[in-house]
Amino acid sequence: MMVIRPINKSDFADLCHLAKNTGFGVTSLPDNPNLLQTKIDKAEKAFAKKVDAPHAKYLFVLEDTDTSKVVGVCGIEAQVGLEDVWYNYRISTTVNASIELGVHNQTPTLYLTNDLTGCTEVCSLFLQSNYRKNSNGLLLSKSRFLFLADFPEMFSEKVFAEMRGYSDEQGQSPFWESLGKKFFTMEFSRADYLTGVEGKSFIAELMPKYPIYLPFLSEEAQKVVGHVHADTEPARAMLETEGFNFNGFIDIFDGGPAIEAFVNNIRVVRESFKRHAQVVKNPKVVTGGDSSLYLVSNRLFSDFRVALVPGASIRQDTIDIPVELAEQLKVCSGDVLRAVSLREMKR
Amino acid sequence: MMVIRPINKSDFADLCHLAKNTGFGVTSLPDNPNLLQTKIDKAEKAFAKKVDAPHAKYLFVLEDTDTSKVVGVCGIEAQVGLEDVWYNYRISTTVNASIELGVHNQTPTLYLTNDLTGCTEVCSLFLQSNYRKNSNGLLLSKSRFLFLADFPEMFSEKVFAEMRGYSDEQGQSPFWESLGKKFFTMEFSRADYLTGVEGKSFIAELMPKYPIYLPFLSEEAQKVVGHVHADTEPARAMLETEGFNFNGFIDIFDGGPAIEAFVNNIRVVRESFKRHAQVVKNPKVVTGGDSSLYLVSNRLFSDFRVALVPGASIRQDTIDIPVELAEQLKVCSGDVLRAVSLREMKR
Amino acid sequence: MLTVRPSTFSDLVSIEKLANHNSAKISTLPQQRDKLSAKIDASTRSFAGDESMGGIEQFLFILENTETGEVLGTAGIDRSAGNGQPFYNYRRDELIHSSRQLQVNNHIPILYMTHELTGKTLFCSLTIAPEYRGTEFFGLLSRARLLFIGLFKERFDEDIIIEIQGVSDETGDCPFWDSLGRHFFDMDFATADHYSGVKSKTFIAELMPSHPIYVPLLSDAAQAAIGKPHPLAEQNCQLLHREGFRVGNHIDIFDGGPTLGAHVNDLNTVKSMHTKTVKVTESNGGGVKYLICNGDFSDFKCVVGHLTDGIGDVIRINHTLAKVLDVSEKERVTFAPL
Amino acid sequence: MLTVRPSTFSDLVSIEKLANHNSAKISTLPQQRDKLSAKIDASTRSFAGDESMGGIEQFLFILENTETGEVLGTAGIDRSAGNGQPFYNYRRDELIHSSRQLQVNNHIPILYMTHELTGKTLFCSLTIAPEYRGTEFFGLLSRARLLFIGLFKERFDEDIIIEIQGVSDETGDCPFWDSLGRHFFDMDFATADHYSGVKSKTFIAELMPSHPIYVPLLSDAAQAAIGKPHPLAEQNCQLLHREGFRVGNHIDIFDGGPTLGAHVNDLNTVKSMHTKTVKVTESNGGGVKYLICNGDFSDFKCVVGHLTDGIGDVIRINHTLAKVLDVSEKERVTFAPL
Repeated sequence: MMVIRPINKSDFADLCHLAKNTGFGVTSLPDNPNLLQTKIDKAEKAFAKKVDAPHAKYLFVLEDTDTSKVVGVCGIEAQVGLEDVWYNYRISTTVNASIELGVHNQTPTLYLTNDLTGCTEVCSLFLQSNYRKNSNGLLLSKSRFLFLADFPEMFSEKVFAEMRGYSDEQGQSPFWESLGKKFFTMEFSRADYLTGVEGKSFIAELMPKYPIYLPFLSEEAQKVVGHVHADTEPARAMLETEGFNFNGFIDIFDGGPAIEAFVNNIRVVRESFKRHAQVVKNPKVVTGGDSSLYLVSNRLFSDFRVALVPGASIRQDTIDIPVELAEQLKVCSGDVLRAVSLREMKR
Repeated sequence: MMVIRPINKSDFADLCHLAKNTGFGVTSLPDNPNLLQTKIDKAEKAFAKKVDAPHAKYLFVLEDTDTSKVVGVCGIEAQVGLEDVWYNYRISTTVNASIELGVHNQTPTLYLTNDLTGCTEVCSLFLQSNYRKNSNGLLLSKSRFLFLADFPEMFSEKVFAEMRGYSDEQGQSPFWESLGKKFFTMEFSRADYLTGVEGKSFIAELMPKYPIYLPFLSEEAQKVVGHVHADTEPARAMLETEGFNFNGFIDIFDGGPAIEAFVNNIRVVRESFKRHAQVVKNPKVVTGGDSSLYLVSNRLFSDFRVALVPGASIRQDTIDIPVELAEQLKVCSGDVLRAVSLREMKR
Repeated sequence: MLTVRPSTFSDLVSIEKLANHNSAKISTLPQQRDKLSAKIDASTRSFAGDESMGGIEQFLFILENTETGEVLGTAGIDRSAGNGQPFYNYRRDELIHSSRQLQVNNHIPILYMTHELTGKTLFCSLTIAPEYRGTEFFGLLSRARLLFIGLFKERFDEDIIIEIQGVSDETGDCPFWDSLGRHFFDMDFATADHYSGVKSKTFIAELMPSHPIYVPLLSDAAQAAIGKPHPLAEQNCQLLHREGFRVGNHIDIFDGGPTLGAHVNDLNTVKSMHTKTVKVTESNGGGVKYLICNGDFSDFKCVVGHLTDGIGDVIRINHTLAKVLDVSEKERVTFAPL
Repeated sequence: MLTVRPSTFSDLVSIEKLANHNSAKISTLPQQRDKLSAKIDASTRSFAGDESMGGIEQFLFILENTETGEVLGTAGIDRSAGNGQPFYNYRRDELIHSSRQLQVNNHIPILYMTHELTGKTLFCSLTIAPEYRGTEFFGLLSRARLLFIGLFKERFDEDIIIEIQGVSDETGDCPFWDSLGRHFFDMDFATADHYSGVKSKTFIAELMPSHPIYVPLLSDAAQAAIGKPHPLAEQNCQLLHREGFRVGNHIDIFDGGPTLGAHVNDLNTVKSMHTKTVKVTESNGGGVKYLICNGDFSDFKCVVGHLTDGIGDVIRINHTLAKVLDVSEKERVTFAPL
């Protein structure tokens, strides 16, 4: 059985194992045991409400309860940029026009901004490759939106996700080659690693502060602004169906998009409903495929759990929860659950 | 009977009369007969499709058919900033932080941008004061959204409205006094007038181009950024109920907000529906107040008409249109109308 | 004899011919008749001391063969760079992007738009017939202006600047322009340069990017062209450098060419010029070559001639020289070593 | 006798006392013992010619009463402004916002962050006991550095700069800071200034606004303070101006005070200094007052003494002077008019 729950100390070894396999695309999950330990500690404090809500950095894991192994991880930062500084470029339009000369030019221009400061970030998503099936990915990613729906007062009203930007087969980012490299005089992978492990003051020190006119970048770099890495296309598509939009913010290193949504516009949040649990011994036999799956959360903050149930379990006033699942979800009959269909309903 | 229709040559005298009474808050309707004549000419060309769709500047009038007088006017610019340059400040956040010194400061920063270039503007709204009753204002303003709904291919997918910024009883704009005046060395009213009658190249020449840190402005100026003039509060509230949002763009002169919406998110557009006209001699007697009124458009481009009908006229498959109204709307039984409730429905 | 004197309207056709000669591309002399005519008009009024010029005098000198009446070159002085409008330059500066933590210390050159040279006295419009390039008359034409300024310092700014044409190839392609201005003007260098000569400068405010430019983002060729003179301008650069002009931090916003500058009192010609009383003699006199001019503002004349300078206040010049300079016995001439 | 010599660790307590005296507020001398100690260490290594200083030598001189052993003042030279980190200034520039159409022509002063003075030789850390302010020993202390640089030019940059404390009132409030830096640092001037002395400059990159500053948006008091020295620094300014230092376009990013600059060869002390061979005599000798120093790098000494300079290579000094300067017969001393 696959269950989402808060990370805890005992997950350290599993997390290290996962981090080894992320590659350098996932800055927030660096392959560095000390940092991972710190992340676990911070998450435990967050779930225990031992930090101020805006500073909380939550990490959830996906556990295969049959093997007791953690096979996936995902995170939420309550509000970014409160301790360090959160940077994005924002693509803006500069128009230069002269009626006298008959010239009217639009020049995309990148402004270094901290505009996402204080927003909630969903981040650190990683799923072990042999578990990338059976809706595990959707369960892992979307479970976070149930957490946002259950505890909106702990988060900003705007949430965003940074998507890994385009890089070629050799791992070269044309955006970095054309911009960041000229100011950082180091390889992308190193700069990317440093943002994960060092503070961000070096960005203030090294990054160009004046606006950048996009035509000064190479054509390859101009092309990939706001584009995601091929591997990230499905994640972007998924978030967009949930209501996320690209609004001009890109990563300062690789030009990848930050896509954003107001929490109450996210489909999972908007369509989710509360219903009482009905613990059952013999659940109705499931027919139909994945498309009728529902996410169900137990609405507990520190003991948060999410799992999938078949659509047939959703009754008029209750949700059927098999005994074994009830134990994993830590719920009894009569507890109020939050549920939502895993995928957008066809209309 | 109150009917919305395209402006035409014969409205010149009425328009001049209206323009005399707008005051200096409505830049786009200057009290200048030559300019008004030009605006009428342009609008006639637009409705006749004699200009490229993006360059069209539509003007609609509200006519009291009982007196044959034009008592209100409103406009749509298909795409702004294609000939001249469209300027806004965008409020951005600059974070300056030093962990070493324990400092973490957010500084609102104004960037001069042309980001609304290419968007559709609703503008030039003015209603004669003795007609500010009986939902005439809502009819005048919202009729434009039916035009957008009927002819989306003629407009941008994003539409915005610039709202007059705050000024005090003496007509002084604290934002202007603290910023624009220092660079233009003229009074607000003159600069405001000039943008209406001269080209905008003088803005490129005189306006500061580097970002402005908001704390450099006077406290009064900082306070009014994004605030509207008291007289404009109702208009803002109306647009917000229609789905418009403030997204950080303000007027470079008075700091008033530009509020924006995607066309397909505007309530009038989203909730409007098409139904056949049924011309009737004796319409059902109306009960209930204004709240049950519906906007009805005839869906004709060059002969566009909008009027109000009582909710009781909306039938399952048809809309009852009294004979007199049918004549004004230029519709016969069987023609397809677009209708939407004038106000948001309570849920 | 080759003489430098104020231009007149009767020179218009000759100047036009010069201006349209191929080699004039490196000059700031306008090529259109109406613009040239306006320039001569402004010059005529400036030499006449017309008060309505109000501090934006524009002087245009020509080099004439007094025997044939042929016009062989032009040289101009704008009292006030920009002629009442902003005078645009990029100013080269450098920011150090440094991180102790990462041991990175990058010097990032940056170009800032500036108007700080506006109002300084500008040397401009230098053109010479190709066969006289490389002769002493090139020096005569260029340096006559320094004698003029040295004589009438109170009428000019104490800082003199001169823009040197930047790098471009035979086809007129300009690497600095192609990497910078072109993105915003959407036209080639020649067209923009043309507009710059004939239009008011409003279009620069409208079209030039207003934010600082990071040099490392420009093309390699553009970076290499920053502050570099066009090969055809090198001789002039050499002369100016010898004269005391120095390369500063300002470059042309279109082609990246350097702007040279000097304090008027630091210029060799100004430092070494002397004014003495004329004694007209028959003999050719021998001596060495000097730049010699009369002290007349409106009828300024300057030539290359032989002199023997001594300790006294009197200097001998022969009849021919006196005639060309339009000076008589007991009048004064000013001279500086060639 | 009052002598200028390199600082040593044994001066630490005395210097600390000076640094913490009220009037030292206008100096860039650090007030914390560990920072002072580090500064003396750097100075000791610099005077010793320690190669590991690698071009960022920092020299600290003290003014000592050799009879009482009392330390009366300090004066420093940083070989390289910024000491290996970026050296921050605002550079004053001006843009002309001009519209012919509207007949508007506004000169808008702007401040650009710049590091272009980084690496120039910086005079710093000047402090003197209050009772010696206004005496010839103030000149001795300040100008001894010029003799030192004049003697060892190859070890310094050819441009010398010096930052003059800007305007602040008795309570330490600084109008330029209050209108600019304060918004971003969220602390008063004294605190920021303190951090500037004791922390690495990373925090400036982190906290100072990076976009150009439009001067008309600053408070009137701040605008008035731009480039203006603190009243207590005026005497020093006067001396520096006499010496040949000139106000440039650079100001301090915190208090708006001016930065003076000069080419080393343009400084009066450097231009007027002579080096001659010593003849030690008994007599006091008469003559006029000179700054006199030995030619020793590591054991540099400089005093005010009487001399009679003549045409020959030999200069007479008396025993006392010779002893204080640590020179013997036939060795050489350098001197310049006081």
